[in-house]
Amino acid sequence: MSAVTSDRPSAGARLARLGRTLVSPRGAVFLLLIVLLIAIAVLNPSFAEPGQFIRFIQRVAPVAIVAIGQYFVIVGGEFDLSMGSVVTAQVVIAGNLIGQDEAKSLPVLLLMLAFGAFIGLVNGLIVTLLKVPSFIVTLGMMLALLGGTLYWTGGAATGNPADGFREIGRGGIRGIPVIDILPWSVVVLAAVLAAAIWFSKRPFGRTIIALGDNPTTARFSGTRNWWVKTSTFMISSLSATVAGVLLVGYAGVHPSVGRGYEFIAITAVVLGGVVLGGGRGWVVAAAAGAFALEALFTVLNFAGVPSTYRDAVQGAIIILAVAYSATTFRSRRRGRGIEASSDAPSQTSPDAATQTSPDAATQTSPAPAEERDAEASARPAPIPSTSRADNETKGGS
Amino acid sequence: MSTATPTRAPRRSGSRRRLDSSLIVGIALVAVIVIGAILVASVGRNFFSAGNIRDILTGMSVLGFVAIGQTLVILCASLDLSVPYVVSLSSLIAADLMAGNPANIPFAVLVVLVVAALIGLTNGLIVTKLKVNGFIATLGTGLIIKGYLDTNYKGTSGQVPWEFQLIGATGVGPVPVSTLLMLAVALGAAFFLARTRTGNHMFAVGGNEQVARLSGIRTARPLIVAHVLCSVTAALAGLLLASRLGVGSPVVGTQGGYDLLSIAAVVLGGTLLMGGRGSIWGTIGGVAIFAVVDNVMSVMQVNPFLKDVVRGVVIVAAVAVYTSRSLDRRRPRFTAGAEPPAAAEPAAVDAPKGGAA
Amino acid sequence: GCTTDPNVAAPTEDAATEESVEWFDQELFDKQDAERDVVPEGPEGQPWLQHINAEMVDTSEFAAEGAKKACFANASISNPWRTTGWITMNQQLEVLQEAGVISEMETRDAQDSDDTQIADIDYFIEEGGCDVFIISPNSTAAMTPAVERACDTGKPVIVFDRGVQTDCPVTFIHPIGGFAWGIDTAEFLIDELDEGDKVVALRILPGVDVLEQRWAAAEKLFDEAGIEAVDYFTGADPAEIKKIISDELAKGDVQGIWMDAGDGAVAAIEAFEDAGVDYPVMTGEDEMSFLRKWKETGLTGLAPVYSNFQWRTPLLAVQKIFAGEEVPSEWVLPQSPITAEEVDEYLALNENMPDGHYAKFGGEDLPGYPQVWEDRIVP
Amino acid sequence: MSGEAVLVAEGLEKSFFGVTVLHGVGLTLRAGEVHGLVGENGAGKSTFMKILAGVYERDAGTVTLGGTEVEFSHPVQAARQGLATVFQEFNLLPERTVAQNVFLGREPKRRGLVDKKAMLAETRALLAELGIDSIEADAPVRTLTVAEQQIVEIVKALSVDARVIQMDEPTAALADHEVELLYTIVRRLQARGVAILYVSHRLKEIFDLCDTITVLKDGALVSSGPADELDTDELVRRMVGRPISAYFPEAEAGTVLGEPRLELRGVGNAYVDGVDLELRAGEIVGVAGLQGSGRTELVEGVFGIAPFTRGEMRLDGETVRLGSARQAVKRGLALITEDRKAQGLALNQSITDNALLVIRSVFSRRTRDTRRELPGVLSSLELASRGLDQEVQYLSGGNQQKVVLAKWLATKPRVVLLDEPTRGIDVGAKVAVYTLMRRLAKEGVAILMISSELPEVIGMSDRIIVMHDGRASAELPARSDEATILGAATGTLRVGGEELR
Ligand SMILES: Nc1ncnc2c1ncn2[C@@H]1O[C@H](COP(=O)(O)OP(=O)(O)OP(=O)(O)O)[C@@H](O)[C@H]1O
Ligand SMILES: Nc1ncnc2c1ncn2[C@@H]1O[C@H](COP(=O)(O)OP(=O)(O)OP(=O)(O)O)[C@@H](O)[C@H]1O
Ligand SMILES: [Mg+2]
Ligand SMILES: [Mg+2]
Repeated sequence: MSAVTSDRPSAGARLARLGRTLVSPRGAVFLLLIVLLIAIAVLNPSFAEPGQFIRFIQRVAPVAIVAIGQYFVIVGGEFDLSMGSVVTAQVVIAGNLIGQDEAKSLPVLLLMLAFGAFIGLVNGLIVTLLKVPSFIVTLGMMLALLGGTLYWTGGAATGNPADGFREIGRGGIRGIPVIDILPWSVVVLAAVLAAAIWFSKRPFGRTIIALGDNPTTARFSGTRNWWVKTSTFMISSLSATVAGVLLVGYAGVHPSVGRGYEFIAITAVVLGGVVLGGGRGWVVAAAAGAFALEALFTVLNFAGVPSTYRDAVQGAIIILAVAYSATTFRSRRRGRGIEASSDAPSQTSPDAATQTSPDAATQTSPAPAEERDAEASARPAPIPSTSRADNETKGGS
Repeated sequence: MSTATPTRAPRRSGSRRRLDSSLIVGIALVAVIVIGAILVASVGRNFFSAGNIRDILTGMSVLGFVAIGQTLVILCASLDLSVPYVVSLSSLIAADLMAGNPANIPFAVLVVLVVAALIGLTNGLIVTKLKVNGFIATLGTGLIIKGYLDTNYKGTSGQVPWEFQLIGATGVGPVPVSTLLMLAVALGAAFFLARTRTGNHMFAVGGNEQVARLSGIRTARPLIVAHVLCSVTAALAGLLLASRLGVGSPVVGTQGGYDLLSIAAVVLGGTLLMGGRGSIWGTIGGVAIFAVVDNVMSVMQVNPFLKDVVRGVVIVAAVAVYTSRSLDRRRPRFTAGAEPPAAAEPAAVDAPKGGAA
Repeated sequence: GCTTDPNVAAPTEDAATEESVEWFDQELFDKQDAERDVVPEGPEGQPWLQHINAEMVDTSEFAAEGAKKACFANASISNPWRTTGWITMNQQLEVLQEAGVISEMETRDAQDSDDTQIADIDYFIEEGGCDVFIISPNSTAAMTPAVERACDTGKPVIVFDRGVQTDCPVTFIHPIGGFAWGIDTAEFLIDELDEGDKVVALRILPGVDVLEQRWAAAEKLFDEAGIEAVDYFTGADPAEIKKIISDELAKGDVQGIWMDAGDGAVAAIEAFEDAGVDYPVMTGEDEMSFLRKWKETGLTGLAPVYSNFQWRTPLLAVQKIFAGEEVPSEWVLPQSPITAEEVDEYLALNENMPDGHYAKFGGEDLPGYPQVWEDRIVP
Repeated sequence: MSGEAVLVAEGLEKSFFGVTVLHGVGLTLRAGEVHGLVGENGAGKSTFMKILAGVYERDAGTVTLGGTEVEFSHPVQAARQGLATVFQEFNLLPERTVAQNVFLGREPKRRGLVDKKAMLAETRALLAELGIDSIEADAPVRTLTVAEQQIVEIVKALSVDARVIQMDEPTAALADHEVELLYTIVRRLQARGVAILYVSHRLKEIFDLCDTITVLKDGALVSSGPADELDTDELVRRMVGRPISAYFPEAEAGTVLGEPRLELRGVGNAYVDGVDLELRAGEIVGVAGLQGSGRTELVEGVFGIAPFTRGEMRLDGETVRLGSARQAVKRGLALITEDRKAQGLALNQSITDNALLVIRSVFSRRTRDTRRELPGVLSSLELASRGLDQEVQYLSGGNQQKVVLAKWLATKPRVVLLDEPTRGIDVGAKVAVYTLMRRLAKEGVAILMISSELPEVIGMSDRIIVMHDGRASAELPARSDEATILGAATGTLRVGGEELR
């Protein structure tokens, strides 16, 4: 933590605060995004032109929307690995059912939304009622849905849907001054993001985070955990559906559209500082994570990095970014813990591996050592819904 | 009164234990085999013929290796998504170094294992020291290896000498040597878990890190060792594949989908995805279930697209069976309508005044 | 006791060590270059029975009466080209079953996995009761030992599409090949473009020989002609393709598009539309989506063909083999691109076919035409 | 009667975050002695033990063990030198066997391998030595009862062959006959010359077992001397040291008993059975009982978390069946759970988010209004925080409890179930909670309060229900004395009180 003191002039202090936010785990993704965007603009100045930039946003829109959906699942403490398959299925449904008949656009769109919601419902109910880990449920769904889609279509696209339908992902409002065209995708993304921000501030949205943080507390507080959690899966499947609508316009129908989106989305969400295991995260940062990831691909492209190297660079950056926020989180929390007391007790030796931290002794009971636990829970949650599952079932309902 | 200590306790705990994971997996496996055998018979084939058994066992070997390592990592409440790339890389290093010359076999195997161990060490250090969630850490290292493979290899490469190919092609009766090797490694891993301290501590670290730490365990170590061993077993899978293919292949790991399938097999084998409970033999059972299901579907000539649907359903359904029966940890005191426990003997209430014995 | 599989033979020569590092192979390049201009032998109008520069082998040793059981080890049906072929193959099978040539065909699908396919072949050898093996290898080198084991059973073995590094199969059926594709497409683009123009090559994935050879040939020719070519792997994902092209267009002009398979060609074209720039000169494939878009946009294009009708040939070869007729030991099928003049014809012929259908699928005379292909009924 | 001094602690000091919880406490432990350490909740007993065991670092003072001065940095280190501790909380891995837990972290090795046989044999020997035949050494701990788990904790401590064993409320979770078993264990250890430091809130145990008694109060040493110099009254006087009435506020003027709000008629589920209860508006009913007696389960049953399967439950005279907490909340019930961190709070969320949790998930339409009222409610509870967006994990225990209370007050409940509402919070906060309870009662809220602290039950309740082994064993009037309550709680007193004394 750098030596920013509070007795600076106010402008400096404000700048410092912005700087601190950017280097904090919560803001790190924005810093990363800014750096990457600058890098792109340096490598290819035309990118900075509004017209080009809006195209970039258009392209990121589906990924960002998927990441927004995944955000709700992850912040609620679960995983959704089936999103990619949902995208594929929706793309194929659009192609097959709409065909060249524009009049079918609306009914099929409604059908797609219903189908998306249904998949989410199935995922959610199996996770909540049968208590199967979401990793497994959605992995099974991923296999089954993709297989089913391919079976249905005989392994190939029947054809692209009518142009009117594809306009959503492909077209835009033309003749806008500076940017020339405002793609519908960008509008949809803005709407989805706005809705997501609004929703996550709503009581229901806040409940999702609380549930992800501690499902037992949520249940004891009268939350319908099964429904809240299920709804996160429905949100993610619906967002995959929206992404599918955009992609079928942007790219057209193909069984490989959407493949791998689940991992991209999870990566984006984690880059956005959202903690796997739930309870912590900001939806805007998750969307920013998607932008950062796409910007990263673009940088690698403009920098002429051979396409085969890109995965490697991507892997390294993901690890570093997450390690950065994981370690700053720790040091920040440590700082706070000491801050909290005017007269900090001399800590036991910092070698945590051999030493017991005081909280270790009190963790199973509500003994008085509350403050110390801050550090204990700063350990990254192992994997989704670990320790929590126990709490969840303890009540024995 | 000490005589009042319930004698029913041991019986109860005994019967509870008997229902536990490995056994359930075993029952599921037997059920799958029975159903499979009937289905296979319905198309006029013999499920238990030597060729079919060999097919199933061969199908188990490679995934088995990977899943053994994955079990260790999951026991520690981490994950390894980099295994497919380690598998591919190992097959390539092996085939390239052997270059068709049997004299190179020991050296090649050694290099493969060392490289894999280093990858595992990296994974383990990233997870424990950089505090990156295992999911992301291994996704990242997997991508890095993938980048290396795509850049440096164009298609299959190297040549595995005939002597080494024998490992993949020899059998004892219907049992392929590769399966025996896999089972030997499973035995080794089970032994490791049961009989070494690090193995024992894996359960502790995955089960409750705080308790582990309070008991004086260096919690990073078991986790790192698990990652190393996981990469090493993935490398063994790569060696086996090199032996079967006769060449190294940069895509053989991804072709097998070993990352997600191994995780699914581990969970199918009754190991908790959140760590702390599980067994190698359960995992082998999970792998066997997959192999049998795949075999039956192949014999039945199920449409390949539908195969994935069946796999997906089997994974979820099987895990649902396990989880639904291990939820309530709290023991009921009263069963509906049962006799209430007799109130304790009204012992003489002496005035709260007494001395030491 | 120990049962070393007698079929695993020590390799006679271990030359193949460094073979895969570079895909370009001058000899093969020259051979395929020449084959492009050869007029194929065989029945007129039935390209799936035609062959180029064939060296016929005697199969009288296999001549036998009665319906035979065929065992088919398929690599996968995981892309539209393979599914189309698989549908055609099954319709061909129906014909031969009716004719009493084949009793049944047992199929195992390896789902793109070498390891699975090896196990599939071994299963057939031991349990299949097969009279003939048909193998569409998932990869060349890795499948060689397994194919050799199949040969060692003494039953006829037919390999198609991708080859293996052994000549033990009775016949190896394939269209001319990747280098021919590369030459056809590159020559077309070089003709249409000027020196210094830029071609973006959209490739599906690395490491598949059929695809790698296409690019190896094209890259060499572009190089010689002074055409600037950059290549990308797209995973056949149209969204990826669109991103790549938009980035390329953001960097500068692109005059040509080269594809190693037709999947996603439409997305590539649309990227130009979206950017509001002129259509490129373009090579795709005979996939209907590309032909339709080509026609619709009127761009300058060529649809190279990796003859899908080759999926019929193995079954017809079975018929010939059991009849004791000669077959080519290497059965090179014709492979000629669809040119601008022919587009309309193929569009008309395949009018109701889905986008993922291949124009030169060659199943017009089979039962079920056109319904089965239109509905894509995958067995 | 006692041997040489094995452990001498002198002048131990400890403060947490500026609050001194131990002021120069010392005591001497002799071989073969059972040394009772008593004091009120929060007096510093556990802290004292943890310092000896090396869990906490001391601020000042010295400890000599067997003549040499020691300062441990880890309980394992202490154990190796012969000082073992049975902590107040379980430190067991439920999925592992008894033997594996007993030897966790120091598994016996033979030729580099864990010697399973030796581990099992030694565990069995330890169990046999203690005369325990109900626990199998190779049974997973998960399958054991709480009492058996407690025994495993003790065995774990014994397995190091300690000269000194500290036990922090080892009987807290034990039923009567199991306590008897513990007595046997303690006496055997004593006979072997082991020195035992024994903490318990059950004074009978202290007098039954201990040779010496040390009393702590507010972190300071009150007295330390032979047990036979004390009797119960004197001990309690030393522990409490002040009149209890000053501690518990009187009912507010104008509090009236209203109609029955909550009535239970022979309700039961898997954990409790045949409980009858009537709770009126404006009334505070205390629920006493030993740990594991089913008090928590009773309120969880009322609250729909572990729904009753038998009997009848009425709210405001209307028969209801509550199948989830949500239904309970909608009916005007509130449950302040005993385990704040696991069940009451979302630790990573802000004070506001926690306080609004119930409103948001059940009465979402009232969110806006509630949010406006929130600062007022929190300040009336005297919440000390650095702002309402502070994450609750950084709050002190008492303040966390206030957030939990605020969360439930926001729902304007009609029946409030309080499960150990003052557990682990300091005196000031306790009084705030008591005052709040009185205020609620005056407003006509019906209150059911579970507490393990008898003074609290006695000081606050209008009526006292005592639970024993899943049943309500007695209903006692206000101001019943501790002995009566304990008698009912330990099952030595039947309903009606006929067997008392
Ligand atoms: N880790 C800690 N951080 C801050 N305060 C603490 C910590 N541990 C204990 N305290 C405080 O120290 C005081 C003594 O606590 P301690 O646990 O020793 O009490 P106790 O006598 O064991 O009580 P009980 O009978 O409830 O177990 C309490 O006021 C408690 O709030
Ligand atoms: N029959 C039983 N067998 C084993 N464990 C039980 C049984 N009944 C309850 N328990 C366990 O005992 C512990 C305390 O039980 P419960 O919550 O019912 O008691 P309580 O009276 O509320 O005590 P406290 O709140 O003081 O712990 C819990 O961990 C519970 O799971
Ligand atoms: Mg205590
Ligand atoms: Mg309780």
